[in-house]
Amino acid sequence: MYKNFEVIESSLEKIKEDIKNFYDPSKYHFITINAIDLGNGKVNIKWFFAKYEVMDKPIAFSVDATYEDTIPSIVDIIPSAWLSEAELADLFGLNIEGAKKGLFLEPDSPPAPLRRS
Amino acid sequence: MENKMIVPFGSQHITLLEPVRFIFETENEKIVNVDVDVGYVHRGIEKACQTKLNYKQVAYIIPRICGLCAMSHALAYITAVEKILEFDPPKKAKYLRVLVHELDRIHSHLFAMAHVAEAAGYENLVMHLFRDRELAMECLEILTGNRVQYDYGCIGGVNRDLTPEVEKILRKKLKKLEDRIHWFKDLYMNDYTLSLRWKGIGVISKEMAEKYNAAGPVARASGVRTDARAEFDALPYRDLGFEMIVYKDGDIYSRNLVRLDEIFVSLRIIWNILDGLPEGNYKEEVKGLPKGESVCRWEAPRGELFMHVRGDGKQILTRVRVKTPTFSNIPVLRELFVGANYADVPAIITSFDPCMSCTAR
Amino acid sequence: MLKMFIESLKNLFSEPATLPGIGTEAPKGYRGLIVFNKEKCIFCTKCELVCPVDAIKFIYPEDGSRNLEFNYNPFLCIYCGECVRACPKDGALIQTNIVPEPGTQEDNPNEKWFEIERRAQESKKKWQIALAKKRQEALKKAKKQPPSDKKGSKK
Amino acid sequence: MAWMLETIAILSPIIGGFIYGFERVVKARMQNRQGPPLLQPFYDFIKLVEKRAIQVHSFHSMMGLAFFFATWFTLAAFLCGPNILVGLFLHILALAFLIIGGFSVLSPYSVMGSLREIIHLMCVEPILILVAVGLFLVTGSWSVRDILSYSGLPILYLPLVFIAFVLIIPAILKKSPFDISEAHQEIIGGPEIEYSGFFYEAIYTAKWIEYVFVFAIVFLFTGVHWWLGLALSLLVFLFINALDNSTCRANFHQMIKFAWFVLLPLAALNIFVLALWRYVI
Repeated sequence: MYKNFEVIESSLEKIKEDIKNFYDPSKYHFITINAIDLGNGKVNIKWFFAKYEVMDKPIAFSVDATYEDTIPSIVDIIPSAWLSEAELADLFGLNIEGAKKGLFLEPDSPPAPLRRS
Repeated sequence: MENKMIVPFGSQHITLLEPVRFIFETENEKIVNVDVDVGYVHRGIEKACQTKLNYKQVAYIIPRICGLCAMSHALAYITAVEKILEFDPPKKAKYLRVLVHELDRIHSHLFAMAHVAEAAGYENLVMHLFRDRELAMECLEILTGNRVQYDYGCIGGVNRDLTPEVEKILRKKLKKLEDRIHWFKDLYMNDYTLSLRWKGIGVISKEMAEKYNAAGPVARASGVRTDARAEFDALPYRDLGFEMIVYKDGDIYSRNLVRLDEIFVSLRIIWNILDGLPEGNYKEEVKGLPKGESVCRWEAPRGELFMHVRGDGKQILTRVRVKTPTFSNIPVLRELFVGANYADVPAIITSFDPCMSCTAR
Repeated sequence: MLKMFIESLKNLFSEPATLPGIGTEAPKGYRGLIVFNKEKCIFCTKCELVCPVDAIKFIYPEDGSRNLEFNYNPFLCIYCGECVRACPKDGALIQTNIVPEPGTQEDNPNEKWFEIERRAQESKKKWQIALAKKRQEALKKAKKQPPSDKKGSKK
Repeated sequence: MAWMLETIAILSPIIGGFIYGFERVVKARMQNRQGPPLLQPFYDFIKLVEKRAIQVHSFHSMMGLAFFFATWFTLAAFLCGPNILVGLFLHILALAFLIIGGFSVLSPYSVMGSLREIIHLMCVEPILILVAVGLFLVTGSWSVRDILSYSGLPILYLPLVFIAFVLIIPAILKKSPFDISEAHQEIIGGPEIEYSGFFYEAIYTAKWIEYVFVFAIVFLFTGVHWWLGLALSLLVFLFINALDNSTCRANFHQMIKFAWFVLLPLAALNIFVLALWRYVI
C-alpha cells in the first residue's frame, strides 16, 4: 500500500504526543499535513516528515478520523504548521484547533471542495 | 493607533508577480505586525485531478500549476505515479529528465535573481539577467518544443529524444550562458550598492530556518543542509556531480549567491549529461492502474516540492496533493517581516521567490 | 557598480540586443498548431479520449456510419501533443510549428465551441442508438445467411 | 541671446519633454535595448489627455495642477528673475504643493511618499543653496543673466560644489540610487500615485521641467562659455544615466547620511576656502 514512505499509525488522542516525542527540529524537516477522503465521512490524515541531508524514506504519521472529530493542532510543536492546517480546514472542512478559515477560499466559493459526498 | 500606519502590500503590487496580500502595521517604516492572505489564485487543480482526469492526463495538467517550475511539478507527479506502478524508467529517460529539470532551474533562478534586482531598483541588472535567461529558454524551446510548458516527461519516460543537432545548439548556447554567469558572479561579488542594499537585510538564522521549516535556497542560504536532490532517490544526481550549495549568512545577498552558485552546479550537471548520455530507449510502455500510495520529494527551483498520490486501482486517482516550496516558506516569511524595514519588504519577498499560483493551486 | 557603469557606457555605443518590431520565428520542433488530415484518419477517437482539456470533439453522423466530423479548438488546446502520440495512424494528426493566432472577440470562440460540445454530446447518443440499430439489422441479416458466408465476409 | 532665457522658460515643458525622451533612449541603449522613440513622452502625453481622470478630491487634484504651474513659474523666476535664490525657494514651494497633495489623501503609499519627499527636500535644498552661494562668490551676482555673462569658468573655482551638485541630481530627478520618494517597487510612485488622467499629466510634465531646471544649473557652472556648458550638460547627463543604470536604490537613511555627511561638508569646504581666498586674503 505505502510504496516509498514509512507510516507510523497513531490515533487522534496520541498523535500530538507522538509527534512531540518524535520531532527534533535540527534533525527532521516537517513537510506538510495531508488528508485523504476515504468516503463515508471518513478521512485519513498524514503528517509528513523527512530527514535532513540523508537519503532516507519520508516518515508519515497516519490517523483515521471522521469529519466530526476535532483534530489537535501541532502549531505549538511545529510553528510552521499553521498554513497546512489552515489549508486542510478550508479545503476539507476539518475541525482543526485554532485553524483560521478563509485563507485559501473566498467567502463565495463552495465549502470544503475536496470532500467527496 | 498612535503612530501606526497600516500599509497594505498586495494583492496587486508592482513587485509582486502574483497575488498575495500582506497587511503591515508600520511605525516609522518599521513593521510591527503582519497579516497574510495567500489564497487569491485557488483554481482547484487538485480537485480536477481527483475527479475529472485520468492519471495519464494529470501529467499534463499538473505542470499548469506554475509556469516557472512546470518541469518540477510534472516530473514529481510522474515519479510518484511510477513509484506506485513500481516502474523504473529507462536510464536515458532519467538523464534527459535531469537535463530539462536543470535547465528549468537555471532559467527560474535567473528569473528570481532578476526580480530581487528589480525590487532593489537596479534596472540594468534586471535587463541583463532577463536577456541571458533567454538563452536558457531558447535551449528549452529547442529541446522540448515550448518555452514555458515543456510537457517533456510522461509516465514511462520522456516524450522526445535528444537529437545530435539539438545537442550541438545546446552546447553552443550553454557555453555562452556559462560565460555570462561568470560575469554575473563577478558583478554580484563586487558591486558596492548591492551589498549596501542586501547584506544583513532579512536575515534568517539557522535556528529560525529549522524552526519554521524553510525549504530550498532560502534554507540553504541560512546554513541548513537540505536539498531534495540529495535526500530522495528519484534521479541519478549522485553520478552527475551534484553538490549542495550552502551559505551561512542567511540574508538576501547570500540567497542570491546560493542561486547563482546553483546555476553553476546545474551547468556542470548538464555538461556531464551531454557528454555521457547513455544509450537506450527514452520511453517505455507502462501498463496497469495505480493502486497504493506514494510520495515524491522533488527539489524544484524554489525548494522542496512534495507530491502525495493515492490511487485505488481506478483510472482516476483518489488523491493528488501538491505541497509547493513557497507553501513551506510562507511561515518563515511572515516571521521575518516583524521588525523589518518597510523599504526592504519588496527585496525580502522577492528574495524568497514566491510563487503564489503554486501555493494556492 | 563600476563594472556595470563601464558596461553601461559600452552598451551605449554597441548594437542593442532587441530589435524593433520583429518577432522571432518558431524553431523546428516547436509544438504549435495541430493539423488534422481527414484522408488518413480512421476515426478511432483516441485523440478525443486522451486530450486532457477536451479540445478535440468529434461530431457523429446520424446514420451510424464512421464518417465523423473532427472539431478542434486551438484556444483550449494546451499543445501537449498527447493526441499526436496517441494517434495510431501516421500523418492523421500532425503537430506543426505554426504559432497559433490569439482569439479575438470577432471570432467568438467560446460560444462556437460550446455549441460544438453540445452537438457532439447529442450526436454521440443518437449515433450510438443508430449504431445499435444497424448492428441489430446486421445481426438479423447474418442469421438469415449461412454461417460460412459470414466468416468469409469478415475476412 | 536677449530673449533666450525667456524663451527657454516658456518652452520648458517641450524642451524637458525632449530631454526626457532622449533620456529614455539613452537609458535603453545603456541597457542594451532598442528603447522607445524620441517623441514617446509626447505620445504618452496625448494618450493621457484622452484618459478619464479620477479625482480623489478636488483639493488633491488642485495640488497636482499647482505643482505643475509652480514648477514652471519656479523655472521662469530662476532664469529670468533677478535672484536665483528666489528660484530655489520657489522650488521648495513647488515641491511643497506635491507634498501637501500627497498628504491630503488617505492612501498609505501617497503619505509615505510625501514623507520621503520631505527627506528629499532636506537633502537637496541645502546643496542647491550652496551652489547659489558659490556662484555668487565667484561671479558676484545673484542673477542668471550676470552669471552667464561672467567671463571666467566658475567650475574651476567650485569643483567640489559641482561634484556635490552632480551627485545630488539623482535625488532631484528621482533616479537611482536616490529615487526613494518615487520608489516604484516599494511605494509605487509615492505622492503621485493617486493622480490620474489630466492631473497626472500635470505631475508628469512638471517632472520634465525639473530636467530643464537641473541642466540650467549645470549650465551656469561654465559662465559665458555656452559651448562648454552644452558639453558639460551632456557629460553630466550621460554620467547621471550611467549612474542610474549601475546602482540600486539606497534607503533613506543612506541617502541622508550621504547628503549630509559627505556632500554638504564637501560643498561647504569648497565655499569656505573660496570665501577665505576672496575676502580675507
